[in-house]
Amino acid sequence: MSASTVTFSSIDALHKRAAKVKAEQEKHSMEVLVCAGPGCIAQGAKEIYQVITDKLDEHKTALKKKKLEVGVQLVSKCTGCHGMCEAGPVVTLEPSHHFYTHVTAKNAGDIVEKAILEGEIIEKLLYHQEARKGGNTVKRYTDIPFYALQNRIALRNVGVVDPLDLDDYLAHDGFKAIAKALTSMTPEEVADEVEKSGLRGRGGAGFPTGRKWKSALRVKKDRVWVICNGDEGDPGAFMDRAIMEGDPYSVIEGMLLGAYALGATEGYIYVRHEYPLAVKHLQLAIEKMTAAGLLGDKILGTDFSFHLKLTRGGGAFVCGESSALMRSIEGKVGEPRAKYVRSVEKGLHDEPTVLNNVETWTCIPAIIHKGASWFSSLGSKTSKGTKAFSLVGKVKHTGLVEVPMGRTLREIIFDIGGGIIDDRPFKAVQTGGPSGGCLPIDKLDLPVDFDTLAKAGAMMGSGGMIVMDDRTCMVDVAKYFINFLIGESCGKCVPCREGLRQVYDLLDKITRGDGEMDDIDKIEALCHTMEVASLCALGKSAPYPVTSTIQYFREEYEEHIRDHKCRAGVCKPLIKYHINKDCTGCLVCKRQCPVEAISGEKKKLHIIDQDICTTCGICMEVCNFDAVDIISGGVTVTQQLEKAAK
Amino acid sequence: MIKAVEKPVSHSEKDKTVRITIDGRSIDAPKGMNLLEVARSNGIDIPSLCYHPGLEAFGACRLCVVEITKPGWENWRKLVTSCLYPVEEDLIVYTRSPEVMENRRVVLDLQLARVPNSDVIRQLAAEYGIHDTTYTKRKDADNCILCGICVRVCEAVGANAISTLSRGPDKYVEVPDPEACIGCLACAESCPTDAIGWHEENGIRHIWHRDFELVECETCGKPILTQQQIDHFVEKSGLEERYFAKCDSCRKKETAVSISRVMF
Amino acid sequence: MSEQVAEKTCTCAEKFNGTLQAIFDRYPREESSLIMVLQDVQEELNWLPPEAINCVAENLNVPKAKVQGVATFYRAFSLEPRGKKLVKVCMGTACHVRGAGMLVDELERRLEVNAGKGMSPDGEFSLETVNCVGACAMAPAIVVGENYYANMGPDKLKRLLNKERES
Amino acid sequence: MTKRLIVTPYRCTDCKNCEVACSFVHTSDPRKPSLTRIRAYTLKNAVKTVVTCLQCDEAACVTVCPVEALVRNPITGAIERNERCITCKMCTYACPFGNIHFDNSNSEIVKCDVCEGDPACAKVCPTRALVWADKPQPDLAPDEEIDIAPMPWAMKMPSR
Repeated sequence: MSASTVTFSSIDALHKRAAKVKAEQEKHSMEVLVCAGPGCIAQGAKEIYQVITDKLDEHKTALKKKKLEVGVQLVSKCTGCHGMCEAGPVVTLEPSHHFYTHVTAKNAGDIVEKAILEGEIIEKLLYHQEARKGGNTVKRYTDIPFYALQNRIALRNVGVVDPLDLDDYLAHDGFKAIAKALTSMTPEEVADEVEKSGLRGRGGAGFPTGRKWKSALRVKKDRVWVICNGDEGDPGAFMDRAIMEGDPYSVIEGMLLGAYALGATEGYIYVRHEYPLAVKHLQLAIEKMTAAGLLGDKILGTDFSFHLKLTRGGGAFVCGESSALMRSIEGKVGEPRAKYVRSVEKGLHDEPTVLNNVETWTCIPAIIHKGASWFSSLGSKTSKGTKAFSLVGKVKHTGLVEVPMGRTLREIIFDIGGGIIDDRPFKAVQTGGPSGGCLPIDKLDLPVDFDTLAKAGAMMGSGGMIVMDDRTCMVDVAKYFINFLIGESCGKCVPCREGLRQVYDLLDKITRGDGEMDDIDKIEALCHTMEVASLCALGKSAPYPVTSTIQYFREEYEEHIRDHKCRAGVCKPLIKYHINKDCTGCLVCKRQCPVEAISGEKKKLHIIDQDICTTCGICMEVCNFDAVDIISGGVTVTQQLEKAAK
Repeated sequence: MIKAVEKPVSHSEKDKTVRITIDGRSIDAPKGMNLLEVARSNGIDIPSLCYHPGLEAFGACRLCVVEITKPGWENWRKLVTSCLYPVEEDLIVYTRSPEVMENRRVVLDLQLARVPNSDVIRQLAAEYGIHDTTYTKRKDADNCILCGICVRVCEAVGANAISTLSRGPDKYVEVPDPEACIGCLACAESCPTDAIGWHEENGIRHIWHRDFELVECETCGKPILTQQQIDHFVEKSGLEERYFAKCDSCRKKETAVSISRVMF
Repeated sequence: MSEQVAEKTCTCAEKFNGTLQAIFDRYPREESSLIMVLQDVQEELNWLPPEAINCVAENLNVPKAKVQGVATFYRAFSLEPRGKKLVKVCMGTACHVRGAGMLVDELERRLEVNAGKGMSPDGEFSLETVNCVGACAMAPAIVVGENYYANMGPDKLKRLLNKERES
Repeated sequence: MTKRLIVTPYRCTDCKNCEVACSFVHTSDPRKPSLTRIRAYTLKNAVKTVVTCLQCDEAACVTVCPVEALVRNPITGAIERNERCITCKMCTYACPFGNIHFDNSNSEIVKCDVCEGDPACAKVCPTRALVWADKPQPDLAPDEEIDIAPMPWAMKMPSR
């Protein structure tokens, strides 16, 4: 579909265009959606798109004969959200919801010639329920539990609309909310509606969005800024990335509504530079909207003006913290400020500023369009609506999951996510990124919303959900997060800068087997000071991964210290690799060993020289016969885990 | 032009004082003034290492953290940074509660691990009962506690030569562009832990990897300041260069001479 | 005063054949453009040489010390030359639990370079660890240039590097 | 402000009592006359006089201070250095009369603050060459028109 070059001089003109585009699209009896996520692109999605377009052209007459009007779109559907990146490139047929995986340039033609023209189902390209084991095939993606159990609001357009095509967005009810606000709502009414919806900020702390807006309205000001926080830095979270890449117009429409409600004329979108595609799509969206009269002066012929700029982040996790983000937009080092004077009073350039994250902004158009009561009918008592999570780690179906608040962890991980890879035992789920905590198995029935997670010592955060199995060492996980935070701490305040360094030292000591029992107390005391006395949210929440693992997995810490044992076989100084009797003498490990620590001859048991071995684990990785064991604390970890798993 | 008068305060603003309680004492303070200043001007000591009254509050050292609550919320207590916290009506403040003292101890312990050789920090830590750090001492430790005072002072002077580089535990203070330094020593003199080394010898001042030749007083020949300082001050103040030709003692004597000339 | 400085002709831009001038023209010459400008300069030159940093400082009228502070604070900037291709190993949590650490060790060994420092002896590669490229579903992931490699293992690295060397 | 330090040079005997008193009050170490805010001189022509800060109306020191550390005390009329000072020493160079000094040993700016409205120098002056008085008193000066003396600083004697 060609890009819109029309400039809408009035709201009527916008409605007319939307109706026209919709009518045109409805003529299509079929849509072919080719995934354009980085995974699929890397595996040749663009080529496939070309093949399908060419094939459709080639069979023009045949299609006409069958009265088939086919549209093709390259959509950012996958971006991890289907969790099918490994099954990519992915092609979806609409409206039949037929879903083909592992498409190649060679068999892409089949989709046109067989699936479209003949109406056949291409069996060999179907999705396998148990992806890695063969198992049942599924024809429609809507039948995959991963999708069937979801309720998508923030992700409503991701993978559905063409992120580069303004017309396509229009055809999917795009800009209806802003048109409604501009024609029939006062700014206060927009803010009221958002407040009534019960929407809470999706960025982490869950502050009620409507209340934030209302307090900004009460501040006397000459100018107010509206900012979208797209600096999604939590490792393991990519909801915002998917939205910015797949549905940039919704984000901007949300900001338009916010600007209208707050009387803002200028705004920023701050995007991580690690997301080049998101930057590109948002930039294009801004350009197209400006050309169409949806951004800039006198939007849609009304007196409402709003100018939007995009800034790329410089690669600092701490800039996800709002005050640091604002410093970064000002071109400064991203050091946070204390928030005793709220940013709605003194934010960007010391002027009143309303900042919300990508997911929050995306929800706004839906709320205005469908009404606050529709939104608040979903979710739990204190947390309304839905929340997108990125379900990753050792779970079968990884990807983006959006469910109403209040669903349990079990539903998300086992019903939607399909459980743990290889059906291993579940050990913990880490929510809320580096600021969150690890929850053990007995918290699985916890309903997920802002308050229950916080009570359990974890955190909603931006919505990362990392599933861990029995082969994950919790001390190592704590160490990983502290290490991450050391790299990301801005270094301004003492508890965070010095405290993290010391906590890491202590954790490292424990994972080396040199720990002492009172190190755990030392860590806890340090964590307490960091939590209460750090300057910003990063420092205050930095100890959660440690405190939660100590709270729920204390015995694992003690094992490391007392028995010099890592029960998951992860902590390198505490483990040894050993080749057992199952060795067939195939020489694969010997060849792969980077330090030549393995000796042995063909068809003879190989031996690892422990003095040379660097415990890199490659031998275990490459062994096809499960003949490499990990030994820790005098116990064969691998066997013990298998036993426990059974 | 004249700054030396009290900042104009309108009557309505003047009335905006708030009554707060610090450690059980009832205190009237101008609304919006920071808690640290209110406490200190009332003789209540709150330790701090990064606060400087002439500079924008920074909030990095975390020593000035105090506990606050409000009447009727007694179960709710929160640690806040007193150098940044604007006072408000009815605030109840504890500057030496167990939580505050514990926090100060841990923070000083951490500082001591960072700068084990600093006398200032050793002394301060000793006041809180810490004579040796419980944590791992930093290797090759200098005395810098990253309080940021030097950076802010240099900014106030207008030279903007000092900056913190890198981030997290690797953060350090540096003059990345020695050319910008005017050698005024304000940073070194404001440093609470004397971490910025400098020395003067034979009319040469050495600071931040750079030698500055000192301009001598045209009357007595005493080295007074650097040419870079003169250039900077001339540009900033609009004063003529001749202002800087003599040392203050010689100028004072000159004043005496002119007085005598006028009078006799 | 600020206008005066802005009008000053840039003496350092010549070294870069006017490429930096084009970048400065894209943004308002003020402090808030700093990070964007540095990013564009780095894109142009592959790293931030000291002369370029001075040039940016002069043209945006920001003290050099501040530009240095910003350039060293943000991870996106490299103050030393980098190899032709940048190998980014995702260290996101999902990748970590699926063994990204092993990949870094192995890459450091194979490329003879430390992560985040310098480049391989042949000047082909620089190695960097990044915090989540948002490809968690493909964990552990490696990005070389613009190519994403999913489900990596230490044993697959040799082939990957050979492929990247050739292309 | 009503009072000011009034210097009547011809009465000065260069006895240095004022210097001692000043350093005693401010440093409790009278052995450091170089750091006194006030100095007595015997000039080449045997004229004796004291020089101390004039608390100028439009004071150069105040103008150049980057952090508003020099502020006039509304009660005493003196320009006082407060704790905002960052020791950049701009004021010491800016004062045309050489009346602000830097104390190296304590790293601080030294300046006359009229002892919070009770200047010790005036109290100890045996010849009334220094007086802390309401206004120029006719019997003190041969030419009582001190205000019209052809010296810029004299004309800018504090008036508030």
